[in-house]
Amino acid sequence: MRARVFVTLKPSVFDPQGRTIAEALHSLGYQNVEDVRQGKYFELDLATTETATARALAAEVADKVLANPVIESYRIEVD
Amino acid sequence: MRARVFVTLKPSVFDPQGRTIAEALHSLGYQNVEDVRQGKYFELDLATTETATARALAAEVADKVLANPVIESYRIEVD
Amino acid sequence: MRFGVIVFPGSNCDEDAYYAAKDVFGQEAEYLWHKDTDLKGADVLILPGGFAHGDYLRTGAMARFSPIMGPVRAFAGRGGPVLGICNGFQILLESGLLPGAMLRNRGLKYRCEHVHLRVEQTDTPFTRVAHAGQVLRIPIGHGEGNYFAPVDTLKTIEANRQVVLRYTDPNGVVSDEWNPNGSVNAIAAVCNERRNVVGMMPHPERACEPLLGGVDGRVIFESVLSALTSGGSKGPALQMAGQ
Amino acid sequence: MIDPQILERHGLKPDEYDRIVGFLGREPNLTELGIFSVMWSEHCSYKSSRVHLKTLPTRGPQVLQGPGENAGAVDIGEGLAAVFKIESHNHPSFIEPYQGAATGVGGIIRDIFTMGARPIALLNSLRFGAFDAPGTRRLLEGVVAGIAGYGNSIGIPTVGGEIAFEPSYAGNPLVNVFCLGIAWQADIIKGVASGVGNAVYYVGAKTGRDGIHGATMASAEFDDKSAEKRPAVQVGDPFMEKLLLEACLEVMKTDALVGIQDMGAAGLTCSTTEMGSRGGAGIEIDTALVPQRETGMTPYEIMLSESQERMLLVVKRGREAEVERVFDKWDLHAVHIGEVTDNGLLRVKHHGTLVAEIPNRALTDEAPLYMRPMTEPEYLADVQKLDLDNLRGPERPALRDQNAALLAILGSPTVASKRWIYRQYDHMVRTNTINLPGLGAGVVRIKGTDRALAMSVDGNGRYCYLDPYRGAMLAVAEAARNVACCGARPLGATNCLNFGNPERPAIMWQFAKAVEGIGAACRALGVPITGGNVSLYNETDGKAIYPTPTIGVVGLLEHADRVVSRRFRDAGDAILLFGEGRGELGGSEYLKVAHDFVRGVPPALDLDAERALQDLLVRVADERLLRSAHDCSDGGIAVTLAECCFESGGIGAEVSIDGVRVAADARVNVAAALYGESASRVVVSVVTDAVTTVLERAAAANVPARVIGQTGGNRLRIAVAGQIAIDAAVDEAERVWSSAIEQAYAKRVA
Ligand SMILES: Nc1ncnc2c1ncn2[C@@H]1O[C@H](COP(=O)(O)OP(=O)(O)O)[C@@H](O)[C@H]1O
Ligand SMILES: [Mg+2]
Repeated sequence: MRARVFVTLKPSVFDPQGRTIAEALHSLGYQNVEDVRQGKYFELDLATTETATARALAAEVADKVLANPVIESYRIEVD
Repeated sequence: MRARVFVTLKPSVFDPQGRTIAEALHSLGYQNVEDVRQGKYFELDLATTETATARALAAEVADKVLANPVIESYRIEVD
Repeated sequence: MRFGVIVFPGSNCDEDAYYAAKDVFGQEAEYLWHKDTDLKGADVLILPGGFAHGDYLRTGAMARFSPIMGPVRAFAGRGGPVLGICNGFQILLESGLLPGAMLRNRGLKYRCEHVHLRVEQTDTPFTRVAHAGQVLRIPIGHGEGNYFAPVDTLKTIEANRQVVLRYTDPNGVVSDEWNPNGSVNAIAAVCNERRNVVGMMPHPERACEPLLGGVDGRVIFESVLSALTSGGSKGPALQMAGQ
Repeated sequence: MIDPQILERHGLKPDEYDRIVGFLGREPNLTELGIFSVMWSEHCSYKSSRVHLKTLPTRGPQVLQGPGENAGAVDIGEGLAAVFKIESHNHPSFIEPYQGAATGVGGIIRDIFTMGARPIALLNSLRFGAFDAPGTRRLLEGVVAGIAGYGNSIGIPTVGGEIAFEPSYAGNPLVNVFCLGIAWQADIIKGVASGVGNAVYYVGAKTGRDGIHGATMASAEFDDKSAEKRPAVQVGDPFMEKLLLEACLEVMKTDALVGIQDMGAAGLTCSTTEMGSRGGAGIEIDTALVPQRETGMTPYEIMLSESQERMLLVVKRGREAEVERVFDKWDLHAVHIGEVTDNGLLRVKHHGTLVAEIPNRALTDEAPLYMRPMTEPEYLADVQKLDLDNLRGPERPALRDQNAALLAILGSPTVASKRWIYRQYDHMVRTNTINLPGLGAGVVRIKGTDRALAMSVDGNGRYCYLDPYRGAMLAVAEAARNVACCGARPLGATNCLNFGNPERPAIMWQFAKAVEGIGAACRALGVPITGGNVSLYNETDGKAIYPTPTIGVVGLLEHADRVVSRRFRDAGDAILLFGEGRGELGGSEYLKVAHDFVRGVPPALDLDAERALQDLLVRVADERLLRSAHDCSDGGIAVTLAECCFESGGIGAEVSIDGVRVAADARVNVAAALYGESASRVVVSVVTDAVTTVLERAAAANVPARVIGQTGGNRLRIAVAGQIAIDAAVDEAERVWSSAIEQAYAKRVA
């Protein structure tokens, strides 16, 4: 089973990468891209066929290793 | 309107970060996480209300800037 | 001879390349601001190391859009010698002036240290006074120097002899242990098909004076000086330079 | 409206509040209270430490700028100045190791280029809990990556540093970062605001709600509840800072600036009041004009935000366009947010409405000052007792043999090679580094001259725990000695004082003693203090760290090519010892490794002898008489000799040293001779032809010196009082030393 974990900076945390990318896009003429925030994306292959187990495992791993709870939050999708 | 762009390394490209995380998880006892691949995740705020326009714009930006076609592929979601 | 050193926002080895050209080798040198489009009569272009645009997004990803890159492309197209060092190499890859791409070092950490490099090709303007098989000791300093190319591309560049330097042990033998970043085929430097554009991860400008602990980087600069002087008129003559 | 709870949240005491009311002649509003709270926090006001700091020597013919500015400066000849300072980022690094350390580096770099200097070198001094304790690795990896991430990106080499591990730092790691820059003396620019009507400009990153109350946090102990109080972490943006650095240095060339200051702790508040106060002027700004990253920010938040990578400039009237043009070139936008006034007030408006009005001097010169009570800590008498005849067992049995003991010390994380760390730092960018990290003090040449600067940061928490006065003196001596070992004459010092809660008399005593010790050593060694930083409240759950003053010393080499490093150069050279060993084991690495305790008194220090030694080193290096020099510190002469052999291509040594008698047990005596940490000792190697001259120079300088052996072979053999005590293969010893840290971290973790 595959779980996808999206890790993003908490909204209150400044994202210099996103800002720099947005500015670069503006200077390339993409004024319509108003803002960019950058995060991390993980695909986990899990040895389980249960959605609930997969979700719980992904959450545990995200808590422990994938996300830094001080500045980041995460979201999980399982298919 | 918001578009989300997921950039991942192509399957043929070795992913040192994903591999390291997988190894770390194994050493922490998470044998059930068989494999990890790491990618990037972007949230774009777009000055448009049309899904199709948003998608096209995000695709253009991803093609041109957000992903390097030599090693990466991308996927777009618009809500 | 006039060196043009391109300065992107976030370049940080621009002064080092300029100093090597001007003070160590006594050549003329000019900084070329990334927003300009005038190469100020440069005979050779250096894209220096650093973190252009902070290396945010991907190394070199945004620098390739700088206005100066149009003239750089044209210069390269005329056969002018272009050297990308470290971040400059990454920019050349992102711009498509060189084949392949960079991944993070397989150890995931930035590494700054001296490495050993074997000269593979001496028919580029930046290696023409080196000997094939010569082992150079030059520092690296990068977090993303893990060179990658898709299988077909790799075949092509090997077949075309586009690999200019490889990481080796002190005796010039390739081995995984002496590959600092996991680069495929231990590739440390490549050139384009025409051989006038070279990208290298190691920093030759950091190894040009005995006081800095080594002078093996001089051969890179001496090569291009030799290429340009013996070639007489620039461009095409350069292609014939070397063996 | 201001109730006791609000006061407490602002870290203000009731009597301090009364003083505020006294200064204003009325109750403050919340914005004003916030401004007072950050300016009167320990971090900004130095209210507990200032009375002691005033006793430090700060003058000397070489001193161009002493404490009080953004950084100190010393004369290095040819019209040039070395501008340098050290700063702590302990608390932020504990909360978020990567960003905490990164923003620490960003902050100290701003302090340097603010003075008009081009930053050219970084150092760091780190302390963590026990190496193998849970949690140490995460902190260490994060901190090192953060320092690397910021320094590498901005392109300033990290040329050295130090790191130690002790359980006392487990809940409170120390991250002290040092930066040095070069400026033309004539171009040094200060953080002053003057000239009524001159424009006040804001430039750099936009202001967000980051680190609001960061300065007050840095002055409060951690406890269980502080997890909730933790403010939004500041994220460093080295790319923005690189642009700021280049743009500011370019603007400074125009002479359109009156003054400039970075926004560090207490952000806009601190920079406006300090600049106004130094210039004897006032500043008036409108917070609505400040570029903001978030919506709905109040003047309170804008004034207290600690968003990184921001600068405040005072621009000469009529020169505004010139300044704006330079910033535009770098894609930065300088924003005119206010004016200099002559009323000595900090006046803050928001959309034109006055929201705060405070006399500058109430926030700076007249901030509270405390002579806090001090008492000698109770633990001292006990821990200073060290009975070498009854060493508390069980001694680790493997160490009964001196070879094994040496290898164990070489593999201890405090002594082992730090390559795994400094390899992550770009230490060569700018092509000036002529003594790479790991070879002694960091040395960078100054292009365009023959000169070079050597710099070292040192501190020893164990020594200071056992005797803060002597421990602090030893730290100054070691830093200056490391610099002198490269052949550089020590010129000036900066200090970072990391201590626990000053409201506790025992901590305050440690603090005062350490400052006394620093003062005594700096005076005797001719290295005035030009600046520094105090970090108090380094405690977790009421347990303080070891008192840890960190000293950075900067020295000048007149001829860069005469630089000396620690490595032996050739077989057949004579090995000399300057100074004498007395078998002092108090607080030593040996006791820690072999017996796992920290006891006794630190080694004695004769400051005159130390000065003579350093003068001698500089002289003989300048005469090109030295092939290598390395001081004896952690692990004593045995470790020093081993380190001289390492990374030298495998050159060994055959050495004979005197015995000492400190205990009844002969084995303890041998250990004391080998691993005792007596101060003021340096091992040098010289070509045999030069031995007589070097001994003559030493005699003339009154420095005990003698030949103790010779380089050669591939083994390190040390005889003590005629008996072979150590006989180890250099390559094996080097493997232990060079791989100890690397191996522990070999298994990769995300
Ligand atoms: N945190 C660090 N960052 C960079 N270099 C370091 C660090 N820790 C130690 N080093 C380097 O390792 C070498 C040995 O450090 P140390 O044992 O403190 O030396 P010494 O005993 O001579 O003061 C020095 O050259 C120092 O610069
Ligand atoms: Mg030390």
